[in-house]
Amino acid sequence: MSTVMERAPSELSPERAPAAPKRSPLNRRTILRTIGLTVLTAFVLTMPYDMNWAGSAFALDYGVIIGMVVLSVSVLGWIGEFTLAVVAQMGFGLVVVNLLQNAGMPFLIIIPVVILSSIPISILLGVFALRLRGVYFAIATLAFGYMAQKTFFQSYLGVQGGFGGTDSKAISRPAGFQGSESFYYLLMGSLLLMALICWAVNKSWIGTSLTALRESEAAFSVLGHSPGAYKMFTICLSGAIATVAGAYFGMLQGLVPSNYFQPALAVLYFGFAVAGGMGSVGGACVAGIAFGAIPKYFDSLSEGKLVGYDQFFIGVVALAVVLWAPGGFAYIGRRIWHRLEGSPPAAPEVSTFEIDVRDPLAAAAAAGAETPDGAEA
Amino acid sequence: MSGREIFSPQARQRAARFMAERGHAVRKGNGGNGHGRTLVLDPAKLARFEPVRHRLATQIAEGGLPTRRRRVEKREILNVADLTIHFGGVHALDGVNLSARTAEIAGVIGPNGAGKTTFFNCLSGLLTPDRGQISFDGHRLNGSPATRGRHGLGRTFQTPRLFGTLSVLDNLIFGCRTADSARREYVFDPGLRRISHRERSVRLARMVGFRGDLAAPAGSLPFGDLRTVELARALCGAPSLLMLDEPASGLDVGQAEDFVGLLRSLSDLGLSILLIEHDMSLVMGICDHITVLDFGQVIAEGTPAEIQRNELVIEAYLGRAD
Amino acid sequence: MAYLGSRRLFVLLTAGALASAACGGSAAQRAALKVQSQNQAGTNAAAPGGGGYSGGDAGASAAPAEAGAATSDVAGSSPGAGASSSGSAASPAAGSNSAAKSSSAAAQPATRSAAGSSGGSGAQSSGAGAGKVLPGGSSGPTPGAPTPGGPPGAGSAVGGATDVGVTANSIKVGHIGIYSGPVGSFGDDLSYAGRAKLQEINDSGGINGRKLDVLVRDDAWDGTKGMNAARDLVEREHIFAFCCIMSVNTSDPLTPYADEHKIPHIGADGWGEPQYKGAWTFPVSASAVTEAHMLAKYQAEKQGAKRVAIIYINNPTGRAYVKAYEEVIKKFNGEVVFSQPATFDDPGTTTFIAQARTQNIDTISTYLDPGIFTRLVREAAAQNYKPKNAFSGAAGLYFQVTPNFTGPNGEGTIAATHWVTNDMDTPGYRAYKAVVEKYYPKIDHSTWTKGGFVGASIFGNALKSLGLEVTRQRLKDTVDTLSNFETGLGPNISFSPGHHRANKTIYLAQIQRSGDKFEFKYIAGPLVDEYAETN
Amino acid sequence: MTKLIQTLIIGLEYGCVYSLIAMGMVLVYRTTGVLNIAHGGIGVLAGFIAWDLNTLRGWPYFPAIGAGILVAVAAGLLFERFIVRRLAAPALATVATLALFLLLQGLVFVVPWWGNTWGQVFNSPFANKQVAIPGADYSVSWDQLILFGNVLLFFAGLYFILRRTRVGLAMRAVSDDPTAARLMGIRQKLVAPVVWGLAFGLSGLTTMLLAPILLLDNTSLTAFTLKALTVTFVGGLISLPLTVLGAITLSMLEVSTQLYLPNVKGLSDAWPFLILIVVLVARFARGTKALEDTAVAPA
Repeated sequence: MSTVMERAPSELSPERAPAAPKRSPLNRRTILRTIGLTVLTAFVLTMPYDMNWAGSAFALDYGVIIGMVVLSVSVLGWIGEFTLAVVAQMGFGLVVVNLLQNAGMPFLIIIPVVILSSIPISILLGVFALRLRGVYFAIATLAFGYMAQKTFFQSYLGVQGGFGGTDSKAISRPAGFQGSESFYYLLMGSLLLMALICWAVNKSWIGTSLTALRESEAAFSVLGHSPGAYKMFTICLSGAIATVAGAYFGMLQGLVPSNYFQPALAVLYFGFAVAGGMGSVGGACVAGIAFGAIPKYFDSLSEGKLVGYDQFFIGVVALAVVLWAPGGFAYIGRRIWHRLEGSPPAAPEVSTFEIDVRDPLAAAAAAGAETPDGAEA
Repeated sequence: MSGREIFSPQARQRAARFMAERGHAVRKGNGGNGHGRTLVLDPAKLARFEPVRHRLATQIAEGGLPTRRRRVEKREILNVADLTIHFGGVHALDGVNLSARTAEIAGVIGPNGAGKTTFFNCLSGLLTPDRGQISFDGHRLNGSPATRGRHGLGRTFQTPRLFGTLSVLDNLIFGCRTADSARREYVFDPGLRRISHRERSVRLARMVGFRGDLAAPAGSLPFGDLRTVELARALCGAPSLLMLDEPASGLDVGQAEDFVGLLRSLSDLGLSILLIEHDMSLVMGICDHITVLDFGQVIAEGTPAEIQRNELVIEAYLGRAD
Repeated sequence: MAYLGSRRLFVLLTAGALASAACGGSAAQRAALKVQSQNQAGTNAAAPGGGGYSGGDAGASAAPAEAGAATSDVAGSSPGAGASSSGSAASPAAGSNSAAKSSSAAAQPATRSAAGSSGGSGAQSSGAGAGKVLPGGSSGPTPGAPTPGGPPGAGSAVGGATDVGVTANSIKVGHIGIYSGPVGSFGDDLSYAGRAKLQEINDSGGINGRKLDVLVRDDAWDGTKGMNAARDLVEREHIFAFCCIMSVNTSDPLTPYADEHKIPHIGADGWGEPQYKGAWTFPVSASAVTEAHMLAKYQAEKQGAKRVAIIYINNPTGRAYVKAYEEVIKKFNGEVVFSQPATFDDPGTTTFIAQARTQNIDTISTYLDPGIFTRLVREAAAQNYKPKNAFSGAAGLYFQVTPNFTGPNGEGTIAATHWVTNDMDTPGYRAYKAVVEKYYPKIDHSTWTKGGFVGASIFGNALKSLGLEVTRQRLKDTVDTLSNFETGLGPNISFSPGHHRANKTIYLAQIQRSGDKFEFKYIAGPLVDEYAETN
Repeated sequence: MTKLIQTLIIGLEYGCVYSLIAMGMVLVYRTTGVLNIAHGGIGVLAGFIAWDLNTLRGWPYFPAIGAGILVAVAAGLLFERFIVRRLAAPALATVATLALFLLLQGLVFVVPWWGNTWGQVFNSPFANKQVAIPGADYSVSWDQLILFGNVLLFFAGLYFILRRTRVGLAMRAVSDDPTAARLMGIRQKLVAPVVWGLAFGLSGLTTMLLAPILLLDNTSLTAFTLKALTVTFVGGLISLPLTVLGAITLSMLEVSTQLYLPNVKGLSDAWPFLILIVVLVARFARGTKALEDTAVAPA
């Protein structure tokens, strides 16, 4: 555990390192950032213990995994799509882990294999993404997820024995991470690594290209950039994250009934991603952890009495986000930070959430910008 | 007829008058929908571009345009034969033939709904024609829009499609990346290949007459600037054939004049330009060769003078005007 | 853009940290929460007498120990400080004998986390007192000081923290019930009988002076959730044992987990076969396999069933049910013509019935919950279809809600149960009913309520027989050698090491008209499963 | 032969359920560009209110379901007025419907006297009445006939509204070309409330029709909704007749697989995906690159 504690700050720091020019070493911004970084690091490291009053660290483990799933959904926002197949991809990750563990593979081999194994399915979904957009793509992924759950998980493989059973061997956690607390550090480390990769990708020219692709696919392609390649890359990235999340989910739970992988759950995770801010890395992590862990803590606090409330409250939060902060937690967080820092407000907020190509308002604005015909008469 | 001269004064006046009307309309239309608002920028960011701007100012302030004259060969670069596409029952294009040559400006005109933009979309690969061959630069043109873009088919759109959240500079650099990754030479200025993306972008932006802030998000530009930036972006991609879809609409008088001059000189430097316009007056001034489309069919082609005398064309236009 | 993204994460997490620090630091708040939830648990009870069972009582005495634990978990190595701070925080709020305990804890930590390692020797504290306020630190480490005003019959505890989850005056017991999810509307009853018995044990003086502190969780009939809850109970709440979990989906995966952690689970539902493979799990009800055997035999012999169709919930137990039914019906020259899995979101009952009709089925057997079963019956009624021998099914059907749901269409349905049926009205059943309805008057008495009751009874008896030296190993050993435990509800229960199939008895009940209502009526039993495996 | 007729009847029955749901979603999508994910959730709300009134408060059956449907319509109007209208883009409104869906599905647990409910019996007055199908050894309950009748009625009614009424004309104009419709002065304010009220009401009605046949619960309608959503693809989320066709095709395929090939496990659940692939290939073969791509739409 101590090694993890030493490692975690260094994982954090590249993401936190301020890229803006520093004028004076001790201005308000630097101080705030140092304090924030310290508090955040301390919080991330002690989170299982901070929350012990409310429930076991298990809830947090669960939240971090949901954070990964939501990150996977959110990443797809970069190409302006949303997927309902993440849950199916999770399921495949779980199956792969089960197979590999039965074959006696160690953890360090399992995870890379899981990542590789996600690629064929991502490519299958990617083929749809090349042909379909927005809602249509979502429906395609929905149909895929539905088939995966019903046909693959339930009927053939009977993942963990169908409905909550024990037909096949339970998935075990990697050696050294048996406890919920220690497993948390593995999960949090993985999530931070994923977030870091996503953040770096988004900051690189790939991210710029994806923004351009989202803004105008036609212009993007006539400029000689292949939208397909970028879409495929993003879908593979998203799929790999979801699949690894599924693998961890299997390790966390040991036994997972196949009815867990129902597409309706993907709708829920999409809701989380929206609340976090579609396309945002940090927002997705926070939303995932919060919406994943809070209901679990709530379960233990209410001792099984106030069940089913979580969905209602997530619905309320999502509605509030859509109405007042379409950018999600990411946008709210940015606003708060700017106020704290005292820096000028950011450029006019453009919602990163654009799933639909059919946008009458935008079209009307564009049409209004053109002159009516007949001027040449 | 007016092939090598730069724009007759009469044509220029005509264009300017027309543009004035148009520009007026644009300003009126723009009032409500948020274009043209000013953007507060981070002074630190602006400062970063300061040296570049300075350099540019010295280079572009005097000439404004690259003035070198080179002897360019004229050859056929694009040949379209029997291009046909239909949507449902509507024949948007019906057996269209067209050819374009290097260092010339070819115009495609026609009333609204004549199939001009569809024609461009077929050329750039956004639509797959039902029938027809397109040969470009010596080989058959097929494949995705991206492949065609890398082959040197640049274009702009009727409604400018900039990457709104990216800065103007990033938009342009995007074009430059195409040119480099496809290893393309700049027909109109081979020297551009040797300078950095950023500098190249800035130079081309100034060349097309963009005087605004390069760090501003492209979505915040006024409409006229959208056009010029889009043109610059297309040029950054080092096209050998540049397709412009109603490039002059929405420009004000001065911009239109500069623009017309720019096209003329680009073409003189060897760039092949294909131009869509639905009004004849502008096209007549700058085009070397004009094709007239109506209801997806070519009803006339020839030099501007020939087109002006063509009965079918007059009928198509006057019959429609109200 | 992405840089901003990282910053927003930053801010939100910071805010979260502050909020959680504020909450986590407040031990009193936790204690209050605890008491409150205990009180809620107790509201169902018609608290008898002044000193009788009341949730607030048990909660108050448990609260300081937990508060101390919560603090010392964070602090790590200074349990003394943790305990004393909790004492000061909790005693004014809880108003119980907590101060005495915490002062003793300063010398020898009586917290849950420390208790396991300290092995049970050392500091003792006062016995269970009900709502008695003692001045802080006055009683100190006096062992076994009897407290005035305790409930009648409550002995003073001498033994202290003998094992995980055991303190001088409480034993932490984990219970997982079905309070929500697809069978939630009737699943909550499954818990209540067992919980009533545990409350009754507390009310009649507890276990040799120790009260049972029952921690309740919900699994929504989902093994994943159930295991989450189980891990929370074991790893954070440090319970001593599980008692009477009547949710097969949790009991199944809990079995290997209990073995791994050496935690006794007394009174599992026993519906799923995997539960019989565990050394630490003691099922009291019969297996679905036994039900299938007996149903098949009965239907073949008495009803002449030859062509059977089975619809089942697609879990291992469901599949085992199909297999077991098939094995026995074959012995009587019958066959299972086809079987079809059902899930909650897509039961597929319509096509099942259509197929049953075309295949000329005479008997439909089911392994379903009352919900899907009702759909099945209603679909059949809509298609004007009823097999010759009507429907039959596993103990999952034996609820009074089933005839209420199905109405006249379900008439003739045979359900298996592992205990005497409600209409048999034996003295044992009346005694059971009296205890349960004292706390939960409106309960729907089913197979599982009786199973839970029996499980809780065995648990209580075994614990009592341990004396003060309550350890998991001793509890396991005691139950392992339990012989002929009188349940009063039909079969008697005997365990032996490695042989936990204690109940192989099936009663059959049929939905019959009684007046304008439909009820399950006894038709056969006790039938002892001669086909059952002997493990 | 008997089996075939049975298959057809069952297929038609489920096809009706799918088409009723799918039509509601297509209606909203083609007129507002919003994918109404909340379709199932609204039904849950309306259904439980009607059940509450009927069972717990002793209202007669028809006033109770009428009240349920009215609540659904009102919810639609309120949702349009206070949420959809405030959101700039249909994409955001789609997300709002998602939020509404979560909220409504959770609501069943929040209302204490509905609490922890999976299924409730909610009988119609026509319970236990059947009509025998001649020659099929099969009968159909009145509830199923009513469901079928409602599908026909709704389909015809929608056709009439779209073809013959002013609002319908406006709806069509908006769906064909929202930009043009706006420029031509057709007021979205007129069309949108009608559409949302209609769609939510339809969702409520669907639940009322389904509840007597199945049970009233908060998950199975969602499951149906997700499945129905996959068939909207057949009509490209635009065409109502094609959607109905897709719905009936899907249910027929599912039912016949289950009845004729019961041992091919999982095939019946793979149909939505297989149909999707067929539709895609068909569209691709016709040369349309993307189902909807305004970027390349002809000028």
